[in-house]
Amino acid sequence: MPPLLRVDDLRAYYFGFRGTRVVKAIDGVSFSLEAGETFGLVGESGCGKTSTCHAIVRLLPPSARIVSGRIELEGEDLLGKSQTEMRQIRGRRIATILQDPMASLDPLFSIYDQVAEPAYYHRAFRGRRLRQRVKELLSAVRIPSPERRMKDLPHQMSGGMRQRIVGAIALAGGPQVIIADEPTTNLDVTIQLQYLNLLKDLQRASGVALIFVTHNLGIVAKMCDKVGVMYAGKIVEMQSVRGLFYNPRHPYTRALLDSIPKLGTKDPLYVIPGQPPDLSRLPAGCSFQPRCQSAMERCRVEEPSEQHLDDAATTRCWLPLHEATTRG
Amino acid sequence: MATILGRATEIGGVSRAARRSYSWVREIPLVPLLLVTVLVLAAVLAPVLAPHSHLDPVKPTPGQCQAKYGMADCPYVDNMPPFWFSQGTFATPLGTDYLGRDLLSRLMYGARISLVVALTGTLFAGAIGTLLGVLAGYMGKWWDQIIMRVTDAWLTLPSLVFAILLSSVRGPGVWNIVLILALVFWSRYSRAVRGEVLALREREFVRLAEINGVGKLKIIRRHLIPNVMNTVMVLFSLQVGVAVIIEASLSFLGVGVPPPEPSWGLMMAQERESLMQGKWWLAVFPGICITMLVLSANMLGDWLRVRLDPQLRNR
Amino acid sequence: MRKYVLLRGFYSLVTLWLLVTIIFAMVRLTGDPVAMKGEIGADATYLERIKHDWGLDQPVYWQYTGFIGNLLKGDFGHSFEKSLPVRDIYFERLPNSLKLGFAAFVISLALGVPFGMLSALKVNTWWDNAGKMIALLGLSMPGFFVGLVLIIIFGVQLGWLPVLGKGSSAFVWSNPATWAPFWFRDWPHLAMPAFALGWYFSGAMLRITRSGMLDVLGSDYIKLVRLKGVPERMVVAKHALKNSLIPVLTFAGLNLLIMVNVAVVIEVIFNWPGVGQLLYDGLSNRDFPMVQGVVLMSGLMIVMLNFVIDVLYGYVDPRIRLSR
Amino acid sequence: MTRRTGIKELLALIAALALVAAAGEAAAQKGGQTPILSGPLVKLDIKEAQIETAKGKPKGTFRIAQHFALDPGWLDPLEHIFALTMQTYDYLVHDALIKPMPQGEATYSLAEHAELAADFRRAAFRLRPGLKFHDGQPLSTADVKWTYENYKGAHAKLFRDKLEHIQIVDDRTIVFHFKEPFLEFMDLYNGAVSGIGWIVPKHYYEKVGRDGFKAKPIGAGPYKFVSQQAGVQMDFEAWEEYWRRTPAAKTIVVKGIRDNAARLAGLQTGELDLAFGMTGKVLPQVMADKNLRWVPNFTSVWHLAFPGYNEPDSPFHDKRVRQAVSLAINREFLVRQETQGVGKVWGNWISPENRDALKGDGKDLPLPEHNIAKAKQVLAQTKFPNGFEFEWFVPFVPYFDMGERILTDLRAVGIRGKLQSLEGPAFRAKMGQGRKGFPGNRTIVQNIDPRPGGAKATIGVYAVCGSPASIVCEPQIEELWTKHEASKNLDERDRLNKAIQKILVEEYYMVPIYWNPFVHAIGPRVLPEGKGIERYYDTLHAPYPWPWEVWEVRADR
Repeated sequence: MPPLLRVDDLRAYYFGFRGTRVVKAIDGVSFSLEAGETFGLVGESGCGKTSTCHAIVRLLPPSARIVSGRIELEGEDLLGKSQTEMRQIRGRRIATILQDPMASLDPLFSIYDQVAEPAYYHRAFRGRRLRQRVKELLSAVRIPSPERRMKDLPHQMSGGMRQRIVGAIALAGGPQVIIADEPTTNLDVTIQLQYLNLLKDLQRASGVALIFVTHNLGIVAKMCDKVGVMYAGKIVEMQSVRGLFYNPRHPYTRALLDSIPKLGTKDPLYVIPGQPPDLSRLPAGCSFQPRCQSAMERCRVEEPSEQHLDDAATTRCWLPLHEATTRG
Repeated sequence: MATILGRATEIGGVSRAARRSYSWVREIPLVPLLLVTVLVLAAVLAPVLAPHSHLDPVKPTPGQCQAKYGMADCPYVDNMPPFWFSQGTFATPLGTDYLGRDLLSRLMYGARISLVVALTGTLFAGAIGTLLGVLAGYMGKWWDQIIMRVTDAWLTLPSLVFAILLSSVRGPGVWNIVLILALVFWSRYSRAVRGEVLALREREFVRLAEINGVGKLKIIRRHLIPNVMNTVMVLFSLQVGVAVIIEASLSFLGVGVPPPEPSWGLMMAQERESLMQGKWWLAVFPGICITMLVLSANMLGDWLRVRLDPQLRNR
Repeated sequence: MRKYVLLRGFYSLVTLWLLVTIIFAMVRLTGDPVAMKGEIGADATYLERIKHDWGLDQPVYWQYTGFIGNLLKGDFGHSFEKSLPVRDIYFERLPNSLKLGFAAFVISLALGVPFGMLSALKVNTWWDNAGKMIALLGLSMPGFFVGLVLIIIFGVQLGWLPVLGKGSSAFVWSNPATWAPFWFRDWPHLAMPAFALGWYFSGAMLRITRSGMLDVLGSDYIKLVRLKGVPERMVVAKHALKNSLIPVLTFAGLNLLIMVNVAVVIEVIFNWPGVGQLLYDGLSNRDFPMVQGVVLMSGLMIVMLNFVIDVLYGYVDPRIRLSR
Repeated sequence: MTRRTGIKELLALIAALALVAAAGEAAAQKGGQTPILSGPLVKLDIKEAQIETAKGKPKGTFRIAQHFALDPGWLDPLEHIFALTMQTYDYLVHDALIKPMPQGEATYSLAEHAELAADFRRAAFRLRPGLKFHDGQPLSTADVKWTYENYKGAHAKLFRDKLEHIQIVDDRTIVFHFKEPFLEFMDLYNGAVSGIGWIVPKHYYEKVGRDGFKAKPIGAGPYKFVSQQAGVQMDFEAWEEYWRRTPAAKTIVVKGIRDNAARLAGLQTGELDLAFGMTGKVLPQVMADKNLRWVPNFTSVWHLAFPGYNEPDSPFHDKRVRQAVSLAINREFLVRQETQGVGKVWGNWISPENRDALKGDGKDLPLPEHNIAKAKQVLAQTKFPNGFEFEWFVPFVPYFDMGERILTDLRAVGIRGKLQSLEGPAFRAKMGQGRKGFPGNRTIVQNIDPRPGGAKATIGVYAVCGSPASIVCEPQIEELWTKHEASKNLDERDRLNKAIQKILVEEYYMVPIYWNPFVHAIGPRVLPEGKGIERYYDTLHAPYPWPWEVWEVRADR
C-alpha cells in the first residue's frame, strides 16, 4: 500500500532573466504523507515552502520548471499527467488554502458561486443539490445563516469569515489532501486560534490529510504530526513534532527554536546571524554554513547528504555523523 | 502587484538583495536604445554630419536645371527623389523638398527641435508637477484641496486643445512650445506624486524625522522628493513620447515651430500635397522619424516602468 | 457613504467651475475676436457694433457673471464666427462626433482588448511581443500621419474609400425619421477616420487590458480558482475576464469621451464635421463662446464620468473612499 | 482671357458715373420706361438683365469646396461683412436690385429700372413685375425699405446717416431721399459692395428672427436653402421660378474644406466639382490630371509691405534695404514654382483689374528686377552690409509655402527671418490694425487684396495715415491724397491717384511680386465637357464664378 502522497527528490528551478539566472527554489525535497496525517513545512520566508505547495499541484509560474523528482498520489505519478488530467486532481483530490483571505476570493462573484465551483466541476452537483451542498459546507465552517450569506460578495465579509469560506472551498471537492499555505498569517491572533481549531475539527471529521505550511513553530506544535524544516530549497530536517522540539538535529532547527520568545526569561532574543541565502548564488557546500555556528571545514566543501537517524528522523547535516565518529 | 518576474520571485522566494544584484544594464532593450542614440547623435552632431544647410537650398548643377526645368541656371531643384530612384543622387541621399533643401539635413536638424522641445518641456512639467504634488500630499488641508481641484480641472482639459489654445496666446516659437508642454502636462505628475506622498507620509522614516523636529522643507527635500523620483522618472519617460506627438501635431496645425526651422510635424504638414503626388518620401520620412522617436521613448518607458515601479503600469 | 457621494459631487462642481473659469480667462488672452471678424478696412462703427452685439464692450467681470448666469440657464451664448447659438451648433455636430467616436471606440476595443488578453495570457511569447508592438506603434504614430497614409492608399491610389466628410446622411434632431438610419449609412466615409482614431486608442486599450489581465492572472483569487481545478478556459473567460475588464471599461469610457469631443487632428484631416473641428475653428477664430461651450461640454462629460466611477469604486472598495 | 475683355466695360462705367449735365436727357431713358424722379438725372450705365427662356429642368448635383469654414452669417445680407466671400452665398439664396453680372459690373436684377437725381439726393428703383420669395410671398418695395432700415453690415452707418426718408410710391416703385448728396450711392448699393441691396423678406425675417434666419434663410435668389451643418456644409436646391432663368443644376452643395490636399483629393475622388485656390503644390497635380480642368482666374497682385518701416529703429526704414528685398526675390522662378508659370510678374501692387491702376507690365511701371549682386551691393551701403535678422515674415493665409519661398530668396542676401503661419482671422485682425498689428517694426507682410472699388479704395486702406489699417504713412502721399479727396475733377483725381501709386512702388513702400491666378479646379462632371468652362468666369471683379444659376453639371446617376 503506497502512502497517500509521496514526494521524492523534487527539484524545481526558476529560469529568470531570459534563462541567464537559475533560481533553485526546490532542490531535492522528499516527504510522504498518510491519510489523516498532518505534515508541517516550516522555514523562513523565501525558502521554497510555497513553491513546494505549488509544485505538488503543478501550478508553478511559467518561468519555473520541475526539473526532476517524483510526486505520487496513491501511487499515481502526478508529473506524468497532462494539465487536463491535473485539473481533475486539483480541488477534487488535492485542495489548497492560500495565505491571504482578503485576496483569495474573487471580488466579483458571490460566495455561493465560489464555494460551488469545485462541487460543480468535480462532483457534478447541479441545481438544488449544489445549493444544499454549499449550505452544508458553509455550516461546516460555521458561517452563521449560510442561506442568506451565500448571496453576499466577498467584500461584505470579515477576514476571519473569508478564510473560513476558503476552507469551505477546499472541502467542497471532497479532497484527500489539503495544502494549507500559511492560512492564518493574516488573521488576528484570536481568530487564528478559532480557525486552527476549525481546521482540526474538519480534518478529524473528514479524515483528510493536511500539509500545513507555516513559519510559526507554535502552530506547528499545535497542528502537526510530522514536521519538515526547509532551508534554501531543501528539507534540512524531518521528524516528528515531539522529536523536533525536544531533540532538534540540524543547527538551523535549533536556531529557529532558539529564536522563539520564551516566557519568563529576560534573555535577549536570539537572532539567526546573516541573511537568508540568495537562491541563485548558493554558497559551496552546505547552504546554511555561512550562518551556522557549528560549521566545520567539511561543511564548506561538501554538501551534506541526507542522514537517516534513529527514530525515523532525517537531517542534512554533517554534524550527527561527525558527532558519531568523534564519539565513536 | 507584480511583473512576471515579480511573481516568480514572490512564490519562489528570491530575496530582495538577490534581485538588486542583477545587472540591470543587460536588461535595457537594445533596439530603442540604439534608435534613441542614433537620433540624439544626429541631433547633436547635425552641424558636423549634415551634408547641407537645413535652411538654404542645395546649389544645383547646370545639368540638373536643364533636366528639370529646361533652364540653363536655376536657384534650386525641387523635389529630387532619394538616391535609389533613377534621378536621385548621393549628394542629397533622401532627396530635396519643395524648396530644394536637403531632406536628410532637415531631418537631422528636426531631431534637435523634437528632442529639445520634448525633453525640456517634459522636464519643466515634471518639476512643476512634482513640486505641487509633494506640497499637496505633504502639507494636506487647504494646500491639498486647492492644488488637487486645480489639477482635476486641468486634467479635464484635453491636452492638444489646451496646447492649441495656449499657442494662440503665446504665438509660435520653440520656447513657447516648451512652455506650453510644461503648462499642459504638470497635472499628470502632481496627481501621481501626491498619491505617492500620501503613502510616504505615513512611513516610519518620515514620522521619525517629524518627531525629531526636522523642518517641513527639509523633509520634503531630503525624504519626499528623492522617494518619489522613481514615479516621476517613469512618468517622464512615458510623457516624452506624448510631448513629441503634441509638438508635431501643433507644428502640423501650423501653430508650432515657425518655418523655415525644420520640425518633423511641420515638414509633414508642408509636404501633405506632395504625398498625394506620389512623392511619399517627403512626408513619410519625417513621419517615420516621429514614430521611431516616440516608439523608442515608449519602449524605454515601458522598460523603466517595469524596473522602477510596477504600480504605475496602468498609467 | 452618503457623505462621500456628496463630497465627490461637490468636488465635481468645483472642478467644473474651475474649468469654466480657466477657459473663460484663457480665451480672452488669445486675442480680439472683433478685429478678426471685421475685414481689413472695416470702419470703426461697424466694429463697435459687432463688439456691442457680442457683449465685449462690457467689463470683464460683468461678462463673466453673465456667462455663468447664462450657463446656469443652459445657455452657452452665441457663436461669434458662426452667428448661431452655440448650443444649436454643438448638438448639430454631436451626432457626427458620436458616430465617429463610437466607431473608433469599437475599433480600439476590438483591436485592444483581444490582443491585450492574448498578450497577457501568452506572456513573453511571440504573441505578446506582437501585441506590444501593435500597441506601441499605435501610440507612437501621430494621428495625422496615419490619416495621411490612409488617404493616400485607400482614397487616392486605390480609390476605395471617400476622403471627405461624413457622407450625405445626417442626424436631424427635429426629424426622428433620420435618427436611426444615420448610424447605419455612409460607413465607407467612416472607415478611415475611425481606424486612424481607433488605432491610437487601441494601443492604450491593449496596454491597459494586458496589464489588468496580468494583475488579475497573478492575483491570489485566480490562483485559488485554478487550485480548485476549474478548467483553464473558464478561469480566463469567467474570472479573469470579468475582473480585468473593470479598469479597461473605466478607461475606455474616458477614451470614448475624448474621441467624441476632441478628435481635433483626425477631424481636420478627414474634414469630419464633428465637435473637434468645431473647437478648432472656434480656437482659430477666437470664437470665445464656441470654445467655452465645447470645452465645457467635454469637461462636463468627463467630470460626470469620473464622478460615477468614483462613486462606484467607493461603493465597491471602501479604502478608495479614504485615499482620494 | 475672358476676364480681360470686361475691362473696357468697366471704363465705360466710370464714364457713366461722371456727372453728365444733361438736364433734358431724362426722357431719353430707353425701353419705354416712364421716369420716376422729376428734375435732371445722372446718366447711369446699368446693363440690362439677360433673361433666358427655360432650358429644361434643373439636373445634377454641383459640389463646391469653399477653402475655409462656412459661416451661417453669410446667409444673412443684413449683416454683410467687408469680404467678397459673402457674395457667393448672396448669389445663391438672395437677389439684389442691381449686381455684377457678366453683362456688366452693374446689371439690373430685381430692379428693372433705376434713376439717380443729378444732385445725388434722390435715387429711385422700379422692381420687376411679379417678383416672389421662395415661400411664394410677393417681393415688394416694402421689403426693400425694410432691408434698408434694418441693415447692420458693412457701411451701414453711412447709409443710415445719409438717409432722410424712404418713399414707397407703389409696390414696385421706391424712392430714397438723402439729407445730402450721396455720390457713391449707386456704387455702394450695388450687390458687389454691401449687403443692403440684397433684399430680405420682411415677413419671414420678423417671424423667425436673426438666428432663425441664419439657420434657414429665405430669399428671392435662384437657389432655395435646404439645410446646413454650421461651418461644414450648406445644401441648396434649384428654385425653378427664379425670374431670370431656371437654374441649371438641381442641387448645389457647398463644403468648407480648408486643406488644399483634401480639396484636391475630393476632386480626384469625384466628391467635389469645383475647388478654389488651387495654386502651389497642388497645381501641377491639377494640371496633370486628365479629368480635371482649371481656370487661371486672375485676381490681384502679391506684394510685400513693411509695417512700421517709418520708425527709425526699423531695419526697413532705409529705402535701400527695401530695394534689396525687392531685388533678392526671384520672381520668374517663384511664378514657375507657385503657379507653374501661369502668374505674371508685375510691377504694381494694385490689381490691374482696377480701372484706375497703373499697369505693372513695363508700360506704366517697370517690371521688377531680380539681381542678387545688385541687392548685395545696395545692402552694402546700408547699416547692414552683411544682411540682418528681422523678426517675422507674415504671409497671407494660407500661402505659407510661397512665403517660405520668398523667405528663402531673402536669405541669399543675408536677410533672415521666421515665418509666422497665422490663421486667416488672426491675419485679418493684424492687418486690420495696420502697423499697430505688427509691433516691433521688424516684420514683412506678404499680402494680396482683391478689393473692389478701384485703386483708390486699396490706397485708402493701406497707404493713408488716417486709415485704421494704414501701413504706409508719408507726408508726400498724404498731400496728394488730400487733394485727391477734395477734387471733383476726374482727370485730376486720376492723375493724383496714379502719382501715389508711382511713389508707393518707386520708394519700395510696397514691393509688388506677381499678378496672382486664383486658380479654380473643375471636375469632370461640370458641363460642357472639355473646353468651354471659361464662360462661367465672365463676371468682372469676382474671385468666384458668379452667378451660380448658369453652372451646368451632368445629371446624377
